Amino acid sequence: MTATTYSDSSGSTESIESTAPKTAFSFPRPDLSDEGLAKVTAELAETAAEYDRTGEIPWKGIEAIHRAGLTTASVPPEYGGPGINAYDAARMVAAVGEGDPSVAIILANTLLTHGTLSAVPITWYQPHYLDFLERSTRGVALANGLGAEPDLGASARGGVPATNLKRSGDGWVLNGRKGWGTGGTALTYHVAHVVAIEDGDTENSEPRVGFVTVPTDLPGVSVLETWDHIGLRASNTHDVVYDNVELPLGAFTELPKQADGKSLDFASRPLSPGTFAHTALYLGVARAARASFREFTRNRVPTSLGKPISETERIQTVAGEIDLQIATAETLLFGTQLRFENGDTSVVDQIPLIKSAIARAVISATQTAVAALGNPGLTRHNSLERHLRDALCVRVHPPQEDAALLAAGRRVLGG
Amino acid sequence: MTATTYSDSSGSTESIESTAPKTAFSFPRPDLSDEGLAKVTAELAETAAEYDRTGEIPWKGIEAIHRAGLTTASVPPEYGGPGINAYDAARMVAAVGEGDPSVAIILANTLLTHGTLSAVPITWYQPHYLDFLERSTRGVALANGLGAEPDLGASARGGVPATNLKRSGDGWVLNGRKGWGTGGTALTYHVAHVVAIEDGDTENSEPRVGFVTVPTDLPGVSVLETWDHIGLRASNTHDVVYDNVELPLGAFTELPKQADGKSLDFASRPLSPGTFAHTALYLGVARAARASFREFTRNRVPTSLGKPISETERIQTVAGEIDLQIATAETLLFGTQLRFENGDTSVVDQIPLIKSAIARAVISATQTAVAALGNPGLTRHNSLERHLRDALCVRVHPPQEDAALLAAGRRVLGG
Amino acid sequence: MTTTEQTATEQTATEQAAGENTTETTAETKPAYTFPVPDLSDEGLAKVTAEIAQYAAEYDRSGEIPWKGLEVIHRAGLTTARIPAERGGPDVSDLDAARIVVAVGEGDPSVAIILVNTLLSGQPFGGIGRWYEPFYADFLAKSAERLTLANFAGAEPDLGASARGGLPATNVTRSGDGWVLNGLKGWVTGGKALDYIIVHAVALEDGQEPQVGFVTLPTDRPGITWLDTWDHIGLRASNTNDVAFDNVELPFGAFTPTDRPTALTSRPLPAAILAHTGLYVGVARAARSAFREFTRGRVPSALGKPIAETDRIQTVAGEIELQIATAETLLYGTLLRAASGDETVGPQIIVIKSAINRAVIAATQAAVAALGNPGLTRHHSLERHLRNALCVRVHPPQEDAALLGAGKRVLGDTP
Amino acid sequence: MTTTEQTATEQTATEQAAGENTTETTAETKPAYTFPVPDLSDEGLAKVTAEIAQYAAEYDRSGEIPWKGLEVIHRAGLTTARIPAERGGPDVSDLDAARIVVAVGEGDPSVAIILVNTLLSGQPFGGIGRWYEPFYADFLAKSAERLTLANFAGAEPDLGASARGGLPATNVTRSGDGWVLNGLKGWVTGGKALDYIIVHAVALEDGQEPQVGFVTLPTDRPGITWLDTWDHIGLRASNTNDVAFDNVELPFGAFTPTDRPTALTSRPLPAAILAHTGLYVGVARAARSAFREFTRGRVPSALGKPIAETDRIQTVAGEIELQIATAETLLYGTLLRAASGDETVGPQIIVIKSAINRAVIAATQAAVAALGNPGLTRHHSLERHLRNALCVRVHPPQEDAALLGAGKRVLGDTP
Repeated sequence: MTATTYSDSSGSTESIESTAPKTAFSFPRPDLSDEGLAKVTAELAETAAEYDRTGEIPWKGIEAIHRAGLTTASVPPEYGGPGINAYDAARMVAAVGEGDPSVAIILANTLLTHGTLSAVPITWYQPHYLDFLERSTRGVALANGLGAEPDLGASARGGVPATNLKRSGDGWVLNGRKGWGTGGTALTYHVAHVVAIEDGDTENSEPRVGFVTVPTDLPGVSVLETWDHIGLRASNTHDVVYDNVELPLGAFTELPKQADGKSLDFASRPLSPGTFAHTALYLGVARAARASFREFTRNRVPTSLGKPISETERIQTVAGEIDLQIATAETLLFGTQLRFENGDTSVVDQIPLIKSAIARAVISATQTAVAALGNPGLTRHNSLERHLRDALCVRVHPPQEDAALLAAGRRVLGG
Repeated sequence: MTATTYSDSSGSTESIESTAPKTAFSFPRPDLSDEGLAKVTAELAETAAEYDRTGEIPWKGIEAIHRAGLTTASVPPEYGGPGINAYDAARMVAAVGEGDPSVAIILANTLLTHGTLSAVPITWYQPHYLDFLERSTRGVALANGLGAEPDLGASARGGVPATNLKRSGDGWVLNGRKGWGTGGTALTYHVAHVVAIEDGDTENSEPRVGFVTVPTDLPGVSVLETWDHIGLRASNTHDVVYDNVELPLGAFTELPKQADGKSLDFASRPLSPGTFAHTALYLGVARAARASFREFTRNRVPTSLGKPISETERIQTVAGEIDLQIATAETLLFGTQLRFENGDTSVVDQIPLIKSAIARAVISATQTAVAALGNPGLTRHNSLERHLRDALCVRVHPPQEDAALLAAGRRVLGG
Repeated sequence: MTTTEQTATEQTATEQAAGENTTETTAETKPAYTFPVPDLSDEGLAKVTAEIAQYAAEYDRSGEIPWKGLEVIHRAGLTTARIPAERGGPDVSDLDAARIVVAVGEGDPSVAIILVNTLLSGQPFGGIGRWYEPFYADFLAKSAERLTLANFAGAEPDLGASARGGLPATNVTRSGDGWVLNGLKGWVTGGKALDYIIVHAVALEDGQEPQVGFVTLPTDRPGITWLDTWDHIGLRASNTNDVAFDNVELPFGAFTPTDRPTALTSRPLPAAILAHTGLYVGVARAARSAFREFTRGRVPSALGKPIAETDRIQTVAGEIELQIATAETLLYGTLLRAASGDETVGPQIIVIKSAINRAVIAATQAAVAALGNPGLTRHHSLERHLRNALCVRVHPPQEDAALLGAGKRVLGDTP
Repeated sequence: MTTTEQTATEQTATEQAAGENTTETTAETKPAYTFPVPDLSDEGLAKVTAEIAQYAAEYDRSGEIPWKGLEVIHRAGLTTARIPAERGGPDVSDLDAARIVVAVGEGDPSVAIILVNTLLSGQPFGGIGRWYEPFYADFLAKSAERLTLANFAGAEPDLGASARGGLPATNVTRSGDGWVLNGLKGWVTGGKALDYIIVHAVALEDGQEPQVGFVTLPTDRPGITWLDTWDHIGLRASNTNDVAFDNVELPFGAFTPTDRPTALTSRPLPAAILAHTGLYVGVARAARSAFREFTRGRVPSALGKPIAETDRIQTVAGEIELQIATAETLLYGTLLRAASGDETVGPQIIVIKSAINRAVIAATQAAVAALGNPGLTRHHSLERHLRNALCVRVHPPQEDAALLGAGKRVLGDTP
C-alpha cells in the first residue's frame, strides 16, 4: 500500500446525497472516435511488453488512459461525468486491451465500480464516493470490486463471503482476505463483498451480505503479492488482507433481499450487457494478435520463397481464419448490446453463453496465429507470444464455461 | 424370419464336447493379403449403393464374403477353422467395411460369436454350435450376439435384461424383446443375453444372467422391422421378439459369478482388442470416403480452373487432413493390438478411450471430405454422401464416449 | 396459371413499359396492389413454424414440392413480405426478413429456401437480379392472386457456382426483335414450383464482345425442361434441380446487361445475404427442440428419470444453446450493426457467414453425438435436422474462398 | 573439458584414422569402451522422471542450462543409450528410445530435447548427420568419462528450417589441408552445453558447383560464438540459441558431402523421427499429473469435497487421458507397426507426427481450460506444462507442409 495518509473525513452514517452539489465535479467526455481510441492503443502498446516483463504496476499506461479521460468515463451525469453506455465502454476497453490488457482490466474494474454499468447494484458510501471523485480530479484514482475469496472461489459461483464486518462502537471493523484484487497497490478504493455480523446474530440468522467501500490507505489494509500468472502479468491481481480495518457504519450497504428473503445470489443473477467490459479487453488482445500476425508475415521474407509469406495462400487463409474469429467476437459483443437495445429480451438469458462463445473466439484467433507460425509465434522477440498468454486468461472470468453451459442446459430442458 | 424349417435335433442338456470329432469340419483360411482383401472390397462396393437405397439384406455382399471364407475365419482350430487373431480380424472387417459396412457389421458379429475374439466368454450349446458349423459348410450361416433391449438401453451400460428363460419341463421357454438385432432375418443363430428364472426364485434372488443360443427358425422367433437409420441402412438392425420359444436346458450358460457373487457386469469389464472388430468397419468407411474424395477431385475440372481440382494446394491440404485422420485411426487400431501383443498392459485400460479416439478420427476424416466439396459431397450422385451417413454410426457402439471419458477420468483421478 | 394468361399479361406489360428496363421508373405511380403486412410477432412466427413443421418429414421422404408448407407461408403473407412499398408491399426490414426465414427454416428448410429465393429475387435484394418491368408487373399481379415464386439461376454444372467468378455458358442470341435463350443451369431451387427465373447469361451478338447480364424468364415458355437431378442428403424437398433452355424466345427487354461478375469474396457483401444463412439457424433451433423433446421423454429403466435431468445432457443442451445464441447473435447482430451505421461490419460479412455455418453444424452435431442411435434413426426428427444442417456449407461463398478473401484484406496494404 | 585435452585427443584420433571418414570401417575391432545398459523398466524410468522433475521449475525460471537434470540422465546411462553395439553401446531399440524420451520429457522437456538431439546425432539415427571418425572416437572417449552432448544444426535464421528445402548459407571453403567454416546457425538446442555440432553446410571450392554436406565440429574450436537468442514461451532451459562461425578451422575429413536436401515432406521418414515428438508426450503426462494433484487437493468450501470427485472434473480427466492414450498409441504403435514390417506406415509418419502434436496440445489445453486461474498461475506447474506443450508444433515438418505432402501423395497417380 502507498504510504499516503488519508483520514476518513466523516464519522457520519447518514447519506449525504442530498447535500452534495451535483455539479461539484466535471469530467470530460473522452474522444471515442475510432481515431481517438487508436491513439490510446498505440500509446499503451509502447510500454506493454516492458510491464509484462517486470510485472510492475503499468503506471505509464494508466496515466495515458487517465489523460484521455477514460478512467472517469462512466461517472454518472448527476456527478458531472459523461456516463457512457455499455456499448462505448466495451469499445473503449477493447481499444485499451489491444494496447495493454493489464491496463484495460484495471480500467474495466474502475468503470464498473461507478455503478452505471454494473449488473449488481453497487452502492457507495457517499463521503467515500465524493472523496473518490475529488481525487479523480486531482490525478489517477482507481477502484475495484472485490468478490472472490481464496477458499470460496469466485463469488459468481455463489456462497456467503468469509470477509466480514463486525460492529464496533459507531462503526464496523473489517476482517478477511480477498483474492484477485486486480490493480494491487494502485487502487484508491475497494468495493468489497462482505457479510455484516451484528451483535446478537446466531448461526441461524440469515446472513446480511452486501458491499463495503474501503479507502485503501486505512490502517490494516494490505496487499499480498500473490499474482504470478501466465498472462496479464502487470495487472497486479494480488490478494488483499483486511486486518481490523475501522470503517463508518454507512460504508456498508446490504444487497436487496429477494422474494425468498435471501440476499441476491451472484450465481443466479441475470447478467447485463455491462458485464461485457471484461470480455471486451480480450477482443482487444485478439486484435493485437492479428496486428502482430500481419506485421510479422508481411516482413518475413524467407530466402527460399523470395517474397513475404503474407503473399502465400496458406498464410492468407490463416489470416482469414483469424479475422473470422475476430468478426465473430466483435459481432457477438456489439451485436448482443444492439439486440438488447433493440428490445430483444431473449438475448438476456444467453449472455453467459455468448461470453463463453467470445472467449472461444478470442482464444481460437490467437492460437490460430501462433500455430501457423512455429517458433516466431512462441519467442518473446515477437509480441504474439505475449498476446497468446494474455488471451488464455479470458476463460477465468466468471461465469466460467462449464457453469454457463449447465445453467443454460437446465433452462433449455426445463419444464 | 425365413420359412425354412429347422428342428432342434437334440433335447439333451449334456455338453457333447467330448464326443464331437474335432476334425469333422474344415474351414479354409481366407486370403488375407492386401491384394486378396482389396478384391473383396471391390466386389462389395459394386452393390453397396443399391442396398443402401433398398435397405434389403445385402445377400450379394454376404455371399461374396462367404465365398472368400471370411464368415468362418474365426472358427477355432479345434473345430477345423483358421481361428484368425484379432489383428487379422480387424484388417478383414476394415476391408469389408470399405466395400459395404452393412455387410461388415454382419460379418463382425458372426466372427465374434465364435468366441475366440470376444471380450465376454461366449459359450454355445454344443449341439447348436455343431449345427451352426455344419450349416456353414453348406452355405451362408450367420450369428449375432443380442445384448441390448429397447427399455434397458445398451447392455454395456449395465443392468439385468428383461428377456428371460423360465423352466418348462426338461427345458426352457424364452420370452422377451431384443433391440438392434443386426442381420435381421438373415441370421441363423442368436446368442441372446437373458436372465434365467428357476422355480422358487424370489425378488431377492441374485439374478442368473447369461447367454442362450437360439436357432432362429424355431417357432416364436420373429423380427420386427424397426431399423430406419441414417447409415448402415442395409444392416437390418431390427428388433427381435421371442414369444414362448422352447429351448433345451443346455442352451443357457450362466455368466461366471464374480468375487462379489454377482454376474459379470458388461459395463465394468475390461475390453479386449477383439472388440475393435466393430471399430474396424468404420476405418473401412473412412478409407472409402478418402477414395471417393480422390476420385471426385481428380475428375472434377471446372472450366474456370482448367485442370483437376486435385491439383490445387487447397484440395491437397484437405486430402492430407483426411489422410492424417485415417493414419491416426489405423495406428490407434493396429498399434493398440501390437502394444497388447508386445506385453504393454497399460493399454488395456485405455481401450475404451482409444475406440472413442478412432471414432472421432473416422468422423473427422469423412466430414473433412464432405465439408471441402460443397454440393458434390452431399448429393447421392456421389458415394461420399453415403460414406458420411455410414461414418456417423460409429458413435453408437458401446461404450459410448461420455461413459468412456467418465470411467477413465475416475481411474486417472482415483486414489 | 395458363399459357394464354401469361402471354396476354406479358404483351400488355410490354406495351406499357416500352423502352423501360428497370423497376425504378414506375415508382411514382400509385401501386396497383396492396400486399398484406405479415404478423411478425414472435407468437405469429411460432405459429407458422408449427404449422409447416407438421408436413416437413413427409416431404423429406417424398422429395415432392412442399406445397402444403408453401401454402402456409403464402397465407401468412411471407412470400410477398419484401415487395417494395411503392409497389404496394410491406417491404419488411432486413432484420425482420431474417426473422421470417429463421422461423420458416425451423419448420421446414425446404420451404424456407424456396421462400428466401423469392424474397431475394422479388426485389434487388442481395445485389442479384434485375427484372424486366413488364414481367415484374406480371409477377406482382400473380402474387396478389396466389402463391407466386421466383428464383435466381447462377450456377452451371461445368462452371461451378457463379460466386467464384467466370463467364456463364448459358447465352442469349438475337432473333428478330428479341432473343433466344440456350443453356443449362444447375441447382435452381424450387424447380417446377417457380413462376419466374432470373437467369445469369451472356449475350452473344455478331461482332461484339460477349456481354454478361440477367434474363427475366417466365417459366411457362416453350423450350424449358426441368431435369430431376436433386437427390441430396438434406433439403430433399427443395427441388433444387437443373433446368435446360432450348431456344426459349424472349422479348428484347428481358435481358439486362450488368458488369462482369467478380468473385463474391472480393467485394463487400450486403448484410442481407445472411438471410440465406438464417434458414439454417432455424434448422439448429429445430434440432434443439428435438433434443429437448427426446431427452425429456427418454426414461431408461436403469436411471428411473428422464435423461434431461442429468448434468451430462444438460451440459450438452447448454452447448447447443451456446451455438444457437452465437448463430442468432451473429445473424441479428450483424444486421443491427449494419443498420446502426457500423461500417467495419461490411467486409466481415463473408466470414461471419462462415462462422454462422459452423455454429449451425456444431449445434446439430452436438445433439446427435450425445444421443447415439436415437439421434440417427428416422424414428426421430433429429436425423433429418442433421441432414438439413449439413447443407449450410454449400451456399457461396464457401468457407475456403471466404477465408482466403478475408485474409488478403487483412494482410493487404490497407487492412 | 579443457582445450588442451581436446586438441590432444583430436590429434591422436586424426592420426589413427588417417583417410577414414565413416564409422563403419572400424566396426570389426573390439570396442574401446563399454557403455552401461540403462534400466528401461517402467519403474526405472519413473525414477528418472521424478528426479529430473524436482529441478524443472527452477530452470524454467532461470533459463540456465539444466545441468542437474542432465547429470541425472547421464548417471542413468541415457545419453549413451543409442551408441551402436560395435562401439560398445547398448543400442536400444527405437521403441525403447521413445520410452526414454517420454520419461525424461515428463520430468523436464528442456533436458529431454537436449537428450533426444544427442541420441539423434550420436548415431546416424533419423537420417541426419555423418561423423568424421576421429571426432566420433573422441566423442565416445568423452562420453565414457562424463556427460557429453551433441546436436545437429540445420536451420538458419534467414532460410527457415532446412526441412523445407533450400541451400544453407553456412559454408566451408578450402584453407591449406583443411577447411574454414563460416556462417550462422539458428535454433541449436543445447547451446554452450554441447560438445559437438553436426553442421549442415555447403562446401564452396573454386570452379566447382557448391556441394551440400555435413561438418562435424568440436565446440571448443576458436571462432565459435554463441548468441543468446532463445527467449521462448516454453522449453526455456533448452538453450536453443544461435551460433556463429567465424573462420573456424577444420581438418579435411570433417566435411562429408551428401545429396542435396529435399523437403522432409517429399520422402518417407524413418519412424525414429518420432522420438522428438515423444518428449511432448511426456509433457502431456506431466500435465495429467498436475491436473490430478490439483483437483484432488482442491476442496472449495461450497463443495465440501475435492473437485476430483465431481463428474465434470472426471470427464475432463477422461478427455486428457483419451488424448494421452491417443498420443502414446500413435507413438509406440507406429514404431511397432514399422518394426512388424507394415510398409504402409512409412508414408504416414509425417501426418502421424502432426496427429500426436494435436493430441499433446489438446490434452494440456483441456486441463488448463477446465481449471481457470489455477491452470494459469505459476504457483502450479500446469502453466509451465502448457507453455512447454505449445512448442510441439515448431519441429519440422510443420503441419501445413505435412498435410500438403500427404495430400499430394493421396491424390497422386499412385496413392
